[in-house]
Amino acid sequence: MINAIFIIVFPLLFVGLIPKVKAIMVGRKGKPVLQNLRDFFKLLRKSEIYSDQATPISRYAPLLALSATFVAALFIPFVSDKTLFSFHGDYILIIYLLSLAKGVMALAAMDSGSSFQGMGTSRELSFTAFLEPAFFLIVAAIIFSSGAGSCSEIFARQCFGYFDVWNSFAGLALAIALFIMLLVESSRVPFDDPATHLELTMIHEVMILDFSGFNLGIIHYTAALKMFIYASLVSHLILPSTVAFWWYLVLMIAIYISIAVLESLMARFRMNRNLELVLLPLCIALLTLAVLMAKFLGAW
Amino acid sequence: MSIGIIVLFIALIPALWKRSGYFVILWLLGSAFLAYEYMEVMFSRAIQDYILTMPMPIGDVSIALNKLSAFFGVMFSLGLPLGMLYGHYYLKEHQSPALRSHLFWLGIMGLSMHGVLWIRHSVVFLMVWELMSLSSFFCILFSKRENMEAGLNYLITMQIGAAFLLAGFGLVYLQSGTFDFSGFEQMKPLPMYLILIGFAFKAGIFPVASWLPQAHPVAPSHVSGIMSSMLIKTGFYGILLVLSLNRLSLSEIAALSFVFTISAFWAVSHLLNERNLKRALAYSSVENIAITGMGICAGLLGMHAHLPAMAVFGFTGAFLHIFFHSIFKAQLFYGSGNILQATGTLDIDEMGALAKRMPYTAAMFLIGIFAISALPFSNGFFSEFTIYRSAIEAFDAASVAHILPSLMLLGALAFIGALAMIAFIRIYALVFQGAPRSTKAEQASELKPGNRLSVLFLSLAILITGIVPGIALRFVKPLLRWFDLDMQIFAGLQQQALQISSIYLIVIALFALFYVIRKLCVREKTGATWACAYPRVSPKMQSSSITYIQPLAYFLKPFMYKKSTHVMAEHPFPQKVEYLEDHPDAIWTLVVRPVSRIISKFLLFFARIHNGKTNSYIAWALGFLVILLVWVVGFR
Amino acid sequence: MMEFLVVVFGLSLLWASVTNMLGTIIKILVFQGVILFAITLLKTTQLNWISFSFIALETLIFKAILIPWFIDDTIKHNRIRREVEASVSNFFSLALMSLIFVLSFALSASAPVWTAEVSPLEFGIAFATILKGIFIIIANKKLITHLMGYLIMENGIFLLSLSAGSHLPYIVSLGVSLDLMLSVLIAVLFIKRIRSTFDDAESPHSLKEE
Amino acid sequence: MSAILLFAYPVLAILFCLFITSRRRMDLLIVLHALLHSGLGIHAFVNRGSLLSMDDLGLFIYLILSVLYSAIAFYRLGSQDSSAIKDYRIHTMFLMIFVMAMDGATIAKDLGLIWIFVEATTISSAMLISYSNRKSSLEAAWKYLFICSVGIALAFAGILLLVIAQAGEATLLISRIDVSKLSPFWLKISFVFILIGFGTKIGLAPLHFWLPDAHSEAPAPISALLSGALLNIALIPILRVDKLMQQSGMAALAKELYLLMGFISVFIAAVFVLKTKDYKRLLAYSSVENMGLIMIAFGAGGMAHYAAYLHILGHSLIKAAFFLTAGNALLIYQDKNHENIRGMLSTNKTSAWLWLLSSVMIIGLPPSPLFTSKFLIATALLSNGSYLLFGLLMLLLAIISWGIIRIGLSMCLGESERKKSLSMWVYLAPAGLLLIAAMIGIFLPILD
Repeated sequence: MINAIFIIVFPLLFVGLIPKVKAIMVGRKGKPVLQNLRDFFKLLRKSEIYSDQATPISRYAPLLALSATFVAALFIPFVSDKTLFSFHGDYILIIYLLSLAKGVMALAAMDSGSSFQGMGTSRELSFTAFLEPAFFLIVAAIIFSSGAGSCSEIFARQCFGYFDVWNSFAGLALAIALFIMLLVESSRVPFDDPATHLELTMIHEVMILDFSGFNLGIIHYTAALKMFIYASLVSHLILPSTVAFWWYLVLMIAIYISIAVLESLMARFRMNRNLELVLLPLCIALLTLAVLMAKFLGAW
Repeated sequence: MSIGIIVLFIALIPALWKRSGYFVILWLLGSAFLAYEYMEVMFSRAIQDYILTMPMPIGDVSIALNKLSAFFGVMFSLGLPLGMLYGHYYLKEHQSPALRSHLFWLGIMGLSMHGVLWIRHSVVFLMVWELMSLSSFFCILFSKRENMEAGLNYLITMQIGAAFLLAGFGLVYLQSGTFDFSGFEQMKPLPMYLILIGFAFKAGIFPVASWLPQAHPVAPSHVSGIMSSMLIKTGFYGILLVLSLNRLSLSEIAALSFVFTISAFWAVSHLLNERNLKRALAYSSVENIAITGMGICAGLLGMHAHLPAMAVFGFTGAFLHIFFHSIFKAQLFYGSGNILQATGTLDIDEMGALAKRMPYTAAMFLIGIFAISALPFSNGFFSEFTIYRSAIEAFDAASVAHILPSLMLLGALAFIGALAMIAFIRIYALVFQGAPRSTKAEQASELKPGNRLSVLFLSLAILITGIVPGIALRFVKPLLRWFDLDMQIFAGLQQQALQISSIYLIVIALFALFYVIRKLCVREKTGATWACAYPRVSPKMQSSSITYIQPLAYFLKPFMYKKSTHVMAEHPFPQKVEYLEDHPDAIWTLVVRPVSRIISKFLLFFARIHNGKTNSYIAWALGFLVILLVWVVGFR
Repeated sequence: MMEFLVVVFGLSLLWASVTNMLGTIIKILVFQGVILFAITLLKTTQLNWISFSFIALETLIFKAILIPWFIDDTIKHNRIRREVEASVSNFFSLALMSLIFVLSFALSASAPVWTAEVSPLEFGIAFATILKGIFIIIANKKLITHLMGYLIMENGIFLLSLSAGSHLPYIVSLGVSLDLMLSVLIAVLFIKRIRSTFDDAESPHSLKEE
Repeated sequence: MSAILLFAYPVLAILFCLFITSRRRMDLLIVLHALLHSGLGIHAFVNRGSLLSMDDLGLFIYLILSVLYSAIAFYRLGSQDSSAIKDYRIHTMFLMIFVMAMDGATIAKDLGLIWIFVEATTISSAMLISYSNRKSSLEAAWKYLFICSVGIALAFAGILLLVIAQAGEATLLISRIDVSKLSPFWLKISFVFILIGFGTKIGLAPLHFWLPDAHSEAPAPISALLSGALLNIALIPILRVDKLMQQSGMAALAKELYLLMGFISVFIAAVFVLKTKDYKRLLAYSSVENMGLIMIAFGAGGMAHYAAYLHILGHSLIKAAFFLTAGNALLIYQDKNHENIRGMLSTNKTSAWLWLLSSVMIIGLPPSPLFTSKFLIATALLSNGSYLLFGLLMLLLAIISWGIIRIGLSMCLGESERKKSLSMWVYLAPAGLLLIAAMIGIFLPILD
């Protein structure tokens, strides 16, 4: 139950950290951490405006996306390992719930019929084409090495003991892969710059260009929640299983800070370079699987 | 059995008097009887057997039902009447002189599809099999000249497929001594491969599936709906029949899964680039058959590696996917039939904003899209969920030889699932959303309720079996017992189905909650689409079918056979600058057509011998006489 | 005496392959008819002479007199040019004739057993005549020469039937000769109708796969 | 007694024909002859062997002939004919002579007699072919007569060689030839000559050149009779001599020759099905192909023996129906080139559907018996272990079916505003034949 409360409050809070750290890196004061929360509640009260070509999809898609992501989040271990639901093979449901959210958002974006949304959606979807299999293979690699069943067992800390060198190697590699997926999914710098205002270069932002008011707030919260999910998966992979829960909080903050540092140091890549890089998590997962397979055969 | 079949035969009479209404009613009645019969065989009593004696070389023909054919039988007896119902309304729009013959052949096609399931004797089976191809050929034709080319290709491909089957059955007869299907037990590899290839022709698997994307777009919608949801399954029924009676070695299973993977990739890459709505759906049929095949391979791997869990999940996933695919594919085809009637075109680039003009069809098409891209809430999701589970179960297998193919299956399935989702989101977005791209799309209007009836039934079926997959599982249960698989694991799966349904309920509850909140505290305004610094968004500015897929195509290009013609601007005032890109079916343009051209050129080389001069004819006779004499006297 | 007649019959074949005038071929046909009449007479001494005498008489009338006269009349009537435009030179047809002789005698020599009736010489010559008849048809384009080649083949077959079927059932031999004559009559009848529709003497070759 | 009746009626009818002037009455004569013919056939079938002293093979071919002849007779009632009464009279007389000759060939036991009757059929059918005395039909008739006479002469040489082969008391009555004394060498040569001779009459490959011209120039009912019945008649002597070859232990050689000629004719048919523009020639080439298939069936032996007889039955019925429908098409369009015929479905729906159905049944799709025979031939080929031949056969059959269906479809589909209806008989005859063929295809009869 603690997880449920945890995911309602903290995502927007943690997202607020990034602009703050970027500003400090540059020597500016930056907007307050709680600003995102305030914007969220302000947006909920505002009225909405829709294009005359829009169909009901664009009105209800963000709601469905949020509920799907929220239910997916309930499966994932955040602070405590005991998740609200968990059954054998629930990671498939999680992945598909996330892709349902993304799919519905893509449809909603195409509703207004402006060319920006079309461009943004096609780029976003071409990313998912490589991320979904990557997620599956990452989960497969973990199962192959530790043999756990449901999602909470997989990502729960006790899977990776540091004393076994192979498990730790696999854990680290997959953590990096998941981190890259985090950057892509939440459209952070190397792949997409959230702060840009030139529609031609946006990917995720342009999809939500046409939303306003209540729906815009919902979308912001969903994006933050998704980022929060990936971050917690990464942290669970890195942390050894016997550590107390506050280490988990420290690591989460460290991840968000590292994203901010990364953003301020690197510029974004060219559009088709992005596509090549999106293959990275897929390759890492395959590499780890190959290594584990070789170990299984007793090569080392 | 007899009542159902007799009623269906009687249904042919109104067909000959152009009474399509009575035709549909009789078909409903007949199918109900047959469904009862199939259900009975599925759930309770043993196989019920008739013997039909035929003259000497053919011997006695046994007509019987086993659990597998009963499963397909139930599917046909549910799907066919719906198809006929849709056809009835569809044909009311298309007043064509060939109505009487079309209904007649439609009836024959349905009957032969049921017949294929009953007969257990290879000669008579092949006879009904070819009758099915013949009747579907005439249905596709629908006495229209433009369908001639596709229809002809379809018939000849089926003829070649039947030749493979012929060879396979002949060899089995020689090996086992009887034409009966009981001879299928331990087939030698060669006949088994031939029979599998023969069935692959009809099932639409990669190297031999190029007839499918040609035949479906031209066929009338109800025929293409029936064909791609049920006729293809007869091919798969044959494959399953052979696989269930024989033990495959590991390398054979690996090869089979490789073929299915290639078939899926080929289909998806074409699906992404397709502009014709029905051809896209045809490619997606090939892809879904490939996914079912992957499920079967996973099941077989499980059996081979003695992993009961993997086997149970694999086969359940495959059977579920067959059943669900026939539901949502038929729904999508009838939906596209409605679109064709409303707009008069199937080209995606000429459509747009149909959701505003055809709200019902748009909603139902959305449900179909959910199902085919296996998103939650749809039945497609649960079958792929089970197949994923079986692929991952392989990890605690003993030897790597089992893990590698299942890994390949897992990766391929994930990749294809993602691409399929993208393709169908693209199709939905281009067809239903944005601004109308052509006058046809502009004047489109919703059809009479009759046309939407069967689409509505199928959409409800998708949602029900999607949200509560337990129903379908109970339906598949006897089939698994027939494959003698472990039932506790199956019970575990049923348990998980309940859990998934409960999670769906939670998501729906949340959605309802947010919906209510939004209803209360949000005021809505509508205005023009936001255009960044230009006056008005014109339909031309929307992303077309090619630009939508351009970033992804960057990766698929090397695998795709592209034929592009472009006219460059030579001098400063160019008249015409044009770039046309087309992705024709690689197998058809690079393999089948050149080979047939070479064969006909070789044959026509001999056409000169008929030169009209009598003495050259006599010269041939004399030459042949001398050759034979020398051969007979000299060498014998 | 029989062997002498058969050898002369063979010679007439050689003569046929040398000439390139229609008239001489008709003379050869008459000559062969007379020889066949003589051979049949010789054969009748062994068996009941009524049946064979009837056949001898019929050969004389048809083969020696009626048919050659008929062909001669057609040639004169239709003003066909006299030469035989063979598509192969005389030398080549002579060489081929000798090859045919070699082939037929090789065939008759390789036969393991010989019944009393058939002598290798008769069989060889008869077989050579058949092949020569067919070869004449092949070599020439004109309609009339086709017919003559056919007649020479008929003579060869008749010679074979004489040597082989000396005790052939009576009806069959009668039927055979009747049939041959009937077919030749119909053929000549046809030529008259064809002559009226086609102007040239060429055998028609319009029916071909263009 | 009934043999005399069988021959007496036509002779009387011919004499009577000389005095009739109306076309209708001549047709009635033909119909009567056909009814008598089939009546005797059924009578002979009922009490086997007592009447007409025919053995099973002869009776089988006789029954096919009677079915076809009655169909032709009814068909002629419907077809309007514009030629002079004198030509029509000759045509009817020769038709009766033609059928009489064919009956003789089925009844005769003596090889010599069979040879005479086959020769008579050639002569009478030559006159029938040149009935419409256009330039091309005259030429076709001449070629037919000439090539077949050469063939028949060779066949007679074969018969003579058969006599030479029997050392002692030589007889041509098949049943009484004692096989022990036959010298193998002469038997082989005589078999080659007989195969070549009667092969020309059947239209097997290297000797088939007369068949397309003759069958496409002859009027529809005649070409139906030629294709349906005459080709089987020419098959009888070969089958009788084949029995001899089997008894004298040279069955393997005979089978090889059948396979050779069968495959060449299927190959040639495949070549010209792609090439020809005229749809009647297309049907003639499909006859060459089916005769080739029958020879392959005899060559494959074993189970294919039953398939061969089934194929003969199926092919004659369907091919006759096909030619009659081609006649209908010719009546409607007066044009033989299939490229400028379109939209027969809208012009004359019944004959279009007859055309499509017969083209589908001739390539051996289920309702037709040819499907089962194709299956059994394939299994027999496989049992002989000749996989390559099987593959080649399937490829050629696919090409031929592609050619036939392509032309069949291109004639029927498309729209054309002309509407033309023909008399009822013209549909009844082919429809009846197709119905019988479909019945046979479904309830496969017991053939010996």
